[in-house]
Amino acid sequence: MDPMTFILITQLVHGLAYGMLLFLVAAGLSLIFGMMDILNLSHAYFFMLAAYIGYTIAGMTNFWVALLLAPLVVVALGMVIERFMLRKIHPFGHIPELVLTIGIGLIIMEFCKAVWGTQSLMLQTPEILSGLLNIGVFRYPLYRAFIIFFAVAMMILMGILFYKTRFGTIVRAATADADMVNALGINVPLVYTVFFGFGTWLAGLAGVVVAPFLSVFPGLADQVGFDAFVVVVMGGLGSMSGAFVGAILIGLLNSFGIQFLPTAAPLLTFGLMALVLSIKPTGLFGVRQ
Amino acid sequence: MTDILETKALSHDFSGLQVLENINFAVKQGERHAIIGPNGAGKTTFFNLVTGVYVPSSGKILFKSVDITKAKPYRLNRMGLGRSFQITSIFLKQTPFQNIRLAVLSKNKIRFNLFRRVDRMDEINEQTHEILREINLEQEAHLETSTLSYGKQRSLDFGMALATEPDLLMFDEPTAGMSRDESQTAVELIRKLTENKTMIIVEHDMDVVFSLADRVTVLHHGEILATGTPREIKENAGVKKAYLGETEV
Amino acid sequence: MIAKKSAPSWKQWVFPCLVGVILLAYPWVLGTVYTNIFIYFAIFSVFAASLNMLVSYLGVLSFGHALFYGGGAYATALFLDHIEGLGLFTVILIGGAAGAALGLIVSPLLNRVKATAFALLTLALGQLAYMACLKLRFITYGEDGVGGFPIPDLTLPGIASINMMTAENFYYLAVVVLSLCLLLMWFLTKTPFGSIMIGIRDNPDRVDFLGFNLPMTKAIVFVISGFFAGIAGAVYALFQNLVTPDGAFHIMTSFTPIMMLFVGGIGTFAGPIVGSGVMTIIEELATRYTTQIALFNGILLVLVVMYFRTGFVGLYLLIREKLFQKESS
Amino acid sequence: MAEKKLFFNLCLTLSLMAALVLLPHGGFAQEVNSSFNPSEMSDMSDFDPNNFQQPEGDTIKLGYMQIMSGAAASNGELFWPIVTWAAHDINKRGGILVDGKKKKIEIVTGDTQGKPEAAKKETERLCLEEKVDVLWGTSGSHLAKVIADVAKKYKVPFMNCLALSDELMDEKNFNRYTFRTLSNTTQWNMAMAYYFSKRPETRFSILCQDYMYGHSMAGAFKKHLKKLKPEVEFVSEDYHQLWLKDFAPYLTKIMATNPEVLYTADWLPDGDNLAKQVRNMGLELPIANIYITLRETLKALGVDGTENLINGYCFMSGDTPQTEAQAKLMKAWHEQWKTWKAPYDSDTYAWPEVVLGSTLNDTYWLFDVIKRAGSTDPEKIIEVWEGDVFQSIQGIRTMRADDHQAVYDMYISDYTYPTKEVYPGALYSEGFAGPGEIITVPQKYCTPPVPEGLKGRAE
Repeated sequence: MDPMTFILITQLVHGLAYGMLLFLVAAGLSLIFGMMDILNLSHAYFFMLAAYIGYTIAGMTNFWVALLLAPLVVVALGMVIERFMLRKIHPFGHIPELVLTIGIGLIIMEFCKAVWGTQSLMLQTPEILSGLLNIGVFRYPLYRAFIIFFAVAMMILMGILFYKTRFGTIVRAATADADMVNALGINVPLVYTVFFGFGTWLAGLAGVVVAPFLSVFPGLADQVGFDAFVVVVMGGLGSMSGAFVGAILIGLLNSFGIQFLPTAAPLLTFGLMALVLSIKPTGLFGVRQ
Repeated sequence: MTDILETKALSHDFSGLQVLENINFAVKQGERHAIIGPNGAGKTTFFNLVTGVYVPSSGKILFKSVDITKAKPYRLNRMGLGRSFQITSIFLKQTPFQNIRLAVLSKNKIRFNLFRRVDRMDEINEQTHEILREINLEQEAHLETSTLSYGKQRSLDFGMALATEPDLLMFDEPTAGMSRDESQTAVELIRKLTENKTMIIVEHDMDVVFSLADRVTVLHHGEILATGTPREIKENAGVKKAYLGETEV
Repeated sequence: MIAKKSAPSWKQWVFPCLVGVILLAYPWVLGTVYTNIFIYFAIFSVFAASLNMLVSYLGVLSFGHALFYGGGAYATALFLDHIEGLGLFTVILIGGAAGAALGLIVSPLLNRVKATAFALLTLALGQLAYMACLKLRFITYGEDGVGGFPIPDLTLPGIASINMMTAENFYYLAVVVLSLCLLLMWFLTKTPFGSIMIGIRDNPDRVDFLGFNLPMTKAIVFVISGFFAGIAGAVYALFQNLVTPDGAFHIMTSFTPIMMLFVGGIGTFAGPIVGSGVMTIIEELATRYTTQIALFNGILLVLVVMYFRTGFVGLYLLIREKLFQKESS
Repeated sequence: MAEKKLFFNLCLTLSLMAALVLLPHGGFAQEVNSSFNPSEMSDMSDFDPNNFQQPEGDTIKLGYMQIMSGAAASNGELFWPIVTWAAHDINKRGGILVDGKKKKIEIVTGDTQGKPEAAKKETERLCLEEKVDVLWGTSGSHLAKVIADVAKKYKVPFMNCLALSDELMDEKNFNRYTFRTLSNTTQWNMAMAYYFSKRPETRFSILCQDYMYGHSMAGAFKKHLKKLKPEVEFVSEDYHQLWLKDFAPYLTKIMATNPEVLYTADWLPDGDNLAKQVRNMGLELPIANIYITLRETLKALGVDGTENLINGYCFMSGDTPQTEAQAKLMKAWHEQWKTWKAPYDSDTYAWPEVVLGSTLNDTYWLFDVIKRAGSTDPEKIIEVWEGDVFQSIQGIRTMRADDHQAVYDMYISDYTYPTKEVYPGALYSEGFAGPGEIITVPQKYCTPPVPEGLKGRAE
C-alpha cells in the first residue's frame, strides 16, 4: 500500500471513531429535543458526571461494571430532573428551559469538583482492549476500534427499540402528535420521563467510554459538549439520521482537516455549522424548529 | 366601477393535492363580497393566497391593477389591503389601546421613529381613541387584552384591520366560535365599520353572509360554483345541492 | 400604560436626587476596589440590557451576544493600539459602531430562524468569533489579547483635560456613558418603534400584516442591540486596558448577561440592571468565602426559573403588592 | 544609601563574574547570600493543607493569586499545599522579624477565575483592601501580566513563579516590583536544545497548542536546537486547538514523517491526552515535554508508556535526591502527605516534585528575602532580591538585577523504570517510570542575555 493511501484510510477510520463517539453524546441530545422539544444544555454535564462515576466504579471493580452501572446513575438523575423540574416549566416556553438546564449543568460541574477534586483523572484502558488490532499491514488501536463497534451496536439497539418494540411505537407516535397518543390512554408524561432517561443513558455510556480515552476533569463537558452541539444543530435537531450524519461529518472534517488544512481545522467545524444553518436553519435532516 | 381585486386562473396545490383550480374572481370597488362554501371548499386557502400567506402554484392576483401574486404581507397592507384573522390575532399582553395604536402608527407611516415618545404623539393617540370608540372598547381601553371576552377580542381584531384604513378589508370567518348573541353584535359591528367600504368576507354561516353581502361567490371543491346576489344564490339549485347536501350529512 | 398625570411635586425629585448624590459620593466613600466593582456592574448592566432588547422585546434568546460586546471591545482596543490621537468619545463610539455593524452583518442570518434555532445559531456565531479571534493572531494577538494601549484623556476643549487612568475619574466617565445608554434604551421602548418591537414579541404575524416590514424591523433591533453591547464592550476595553478572547468572546461572556437577565426579571426594563447588581454582589461575596461561584450561580438560576420566573423585579413587585394590600385592608 | 547600593551591586557583579569565570559548570559551590536548609525546618507533623492555621494579629500577608474556580480550578488547588507548607514552617519557627517585630505569615486568596478581568479585580482587592505585602502567582501568562500591572501600580512585590512567557519581563512589560523565579521560555528551550544536542536523534516532530505560548515554545526550541545541532531536521510542525479531543489525526500525520522525537509543550489536559493517545497508537518514540508529569496520567500510561518521556521542568526529582537536605524534605513531606484528606490525598501530592518542588523552593526564597530585608517595605525587598544568589535545594539560583529573571542550572531527565528508593521503604513510583539519570544543563548553556533595553538598569 502506498503511504498516501495508508494515510487516507487511517484518517478515515480516525474520523469514524471520533464521529461515532460524538454520535453517542449527540444522539441523546437530539432524541430528547425531537420528542420533547427540550434542548438540554446540561446533557454534556450528564456525560461528564458519568465519566467521573465510571472512573470511581472502574477503580473499585472493572471497566465493564462501570459501563453497566455508571450510566444508570445518571439516568436516575435525569429522570428526576425531567419529572420534577423540566415538566413543571415546560408550559413557559423554551427560554426558561434553556436557562434551567444551564443552571443544572453548573451545579453538576461543581458537584464533580467537590467529590472528585479538580485534578485530571485518567482511567486505564481495560486490559482486553489495549494494544493494537492487526489487519494485514493495517494496525489500529484496539480501543478506538472498540468505540466504533460499540457505537454501531448502540445504533442497532436503538433501531430495534424504536422500530420493533411497543415502546418505540409509542415514542414515534408521541413525537408526531403527543395529544393524540395521550387521548389513546397512554401515559405520555411517563413516556417522556422514561425517554429523557434513555437520552441521558446514551450520554452516560459515552461518558464511561470516553474515560480511558480523554482525561476526566471539570472541563470535560465543555470540551466534548460543543462538538456534540455542532453535530445536532448541523444534522438537524430531533433527527436520528441527522445526528449520525452530522457526527460522521464532523469526525471526518476533523481528521481530514488536520491532515490537509491544519491551520483552519478548528474554524472549519463552526464555519460549516454557520453555513448549514444559514442555508437550512433546521439543519441537514431537521424538520421543525 | 373598477375591479379592486381580481384573480386570473388562480390555482394552488399542497404537494400535489389540488386545493384551488382556475379561480377567476373579481371584486368591485365599494362592494361587500362574501365567499362561501362547505368545509374543504378552499375558502381559507383562497384567503391566504390573497393576503400573501401563501404564494399560489399558478395564476395571478391583481390588487388595484397591480400584480401582488408574490407580495409579502406588510407590502399588501401598505397598499391598502387590511385583514382580520380567523384565529383571533391580537397582542394579548397589551391593552386594546396599544393594540389599536400600533395599527394607527402603521397607517400614519410611522415605522422606524426612534426619536419621539409615542405617549406624547397626541394625534396618534386621538386617532386611536376614535377607533376604540367605533368598536365600543373605550371602557376597556387600558385593561390587559387577555382579560377581555372573546367577542370583545374579535372586535379589537376588526378594529385593527380597520385602523390602517384599508381600501379593501378582508374578514376570515369573523363569527367563528361565537355565540348567537355575540355573532349578532359582531355582524352589526362589521356592517357599521364597512359602511361604504369594499370588503371580502369568507364565511361559513349563511345567515351572516346573506345579511351582510352585496354579492356572494360559492366555492366548491376548489372551483367557483356560482356568483350572484344573495337572492340569486339562495335560489341556485346547484348551490343548494352542493352546500346543503353536505351540511346535512 | 399611560403615565399617571399627577401634579408635579418635590417628592418625585427626591429619588433621582438621592441616586445622583449616591453615585457622586460612591468612589470617595467606598474606595477604589468598590469603585471598580461598580464599573463592572455598570458595564454588565448595559450589556444585559442590550440583550434584554432581544429577549424581552423580540422574544428570542441570544447565546452569542458576546459577539457584539467582544466586537466593540476589540474595535476600541485595536483602534487605540494602531491610531494615535483618537478622542475618548470617538473610540467609545467606534466600539458601538463595530457592535452595530456586526449586528447588521448577522441580521440576514438571524432573520431566518426563531426560538431554539435562534439560540443555537447565535451560539455558533459567538463561537465562530471566539475561534476566529484566537486564530487571527496577526490582528488580535491571539490568546494574549490586545493590551497596554494608550487610554486617551477626556478633553473638554478649553476647560480641562482629565486623566482616565485613575479609578475615580474613569468611574464618572463610565457612569455617565452607561447611564446615557440605559436612558436611551429605555426611551427607545417608549417610541413608536418600541411599540412595534413589543408587538413582534407577542405576535409577529400580525405585526407583519399591520404593514411593518418584519425582517427590516428585526434587523434594526439587532443593530441597536449590537450598538449598545458594543458600547459596553468599548467601556470594558478602556477600563481593563486589555481585551482577551476569553474576556471578550468566551461562551461565559454570553451566558453572564443571560443569567443576570433571568435573575433580575425577564420582560422588564429594570430586570437586567437589578440582575447585574444581584449577580455582582453574589460574586463578590462568593469569591471571599468560597471557590464555588458557579454553584451559587447554578442554584440561583434553578431557583429563579423554578419559583420566581419574574426574577427579583417580579419578587419586589409581588412583595409590594402584598404589603400594599395589607395597608389598605 | 545610593553608595551602599552601588557598592553592593558592584560586589555582586564582581562575585557573579568570578563565579561565571571560575565555576562555569556549577560543580563547585558558588558564593551565596543565603540558603534554604531543610534541617532547620520545623516539625511539620501537624501540617494539614485542608486546615491551614492562619495566624492572628499583625501578620505578613501573602496574596495567593490563582485560578480557584471554574474548569481550570486545579491550578489553585495544586499550589495550596505548597504555600501553606512554607508558611506553616516559618510560622512554627516564630515568624519573620520585620520592622522590629516578629510577624507570622497569613495567606489571602485571590481568585483569578482564569480571566483577566477577574485577575485585575482580585489583585486590586488584595492590594487595596487586604493590603497584602507580597503577591504569589500565577498560572497563565496573560493573567500574570495583569497581576504584574496592578502590582506595579500599588507597589506590591509580585513573585511570578509560574508564568514563563519571555515577554512578561521584556523591555515593554518589565516592572521593578515583579520578580520571576521561574525559568522563561528561552531558558527552558535552551536547556532542552542543549540536552538534545548531546543525543543522537536528528528527526524532530513538533506538536504544540495553537496559541501564543505553544508557538513561542516551539519557535525557541527550533532556533536553539538548530544552532547547536545544524543537521537537525524538523520533519513536522503542528499546532492543535486547546482542549483537543482526538489527537489521532495529528499522530497519523506525524507518523508518516517518521520522526525520532516528539516535542510538545502542552499543559493539562492536552499534554496528558496527547501522551495517552500517542502510546495507544503504538508509538514508542521519546516525547520531550514540560507538563506531562501528573502521577494520575503516568499511572494510566504504565511502565511501557512512561519510559521515554523526557521531562525538562526545572524540578528536583524524587528518586535521586542530590543532597541529604533534599531527601530530608522529601521524607518529611511524603510521610505527612499520607495523613492528608481529599483532595490532597491524591498521588499528585505524594512528593514535592516537578512544578510543586520548584514553587516550594521559590516560596522559601521569597520568605528568606523578606527576612533579610527585615521589612515588608517593597523598596527594601527589591534591594535584597536584585542580584541575590540563593542556595536552594535544587542548586543555586541567581536573581538577575537588571531584568528580575532568576537564572540557574536546569535539569532534564529521561524517564526510566524501575525507580530508586527516595529513602528506605519509599519508592518514587510503582507501576510507571520516573526520572532516571538527571542531566544537569549548566546555567551558562541555558541563560539568555538580559534584554537590550534593560541592560544596566539596576546600576
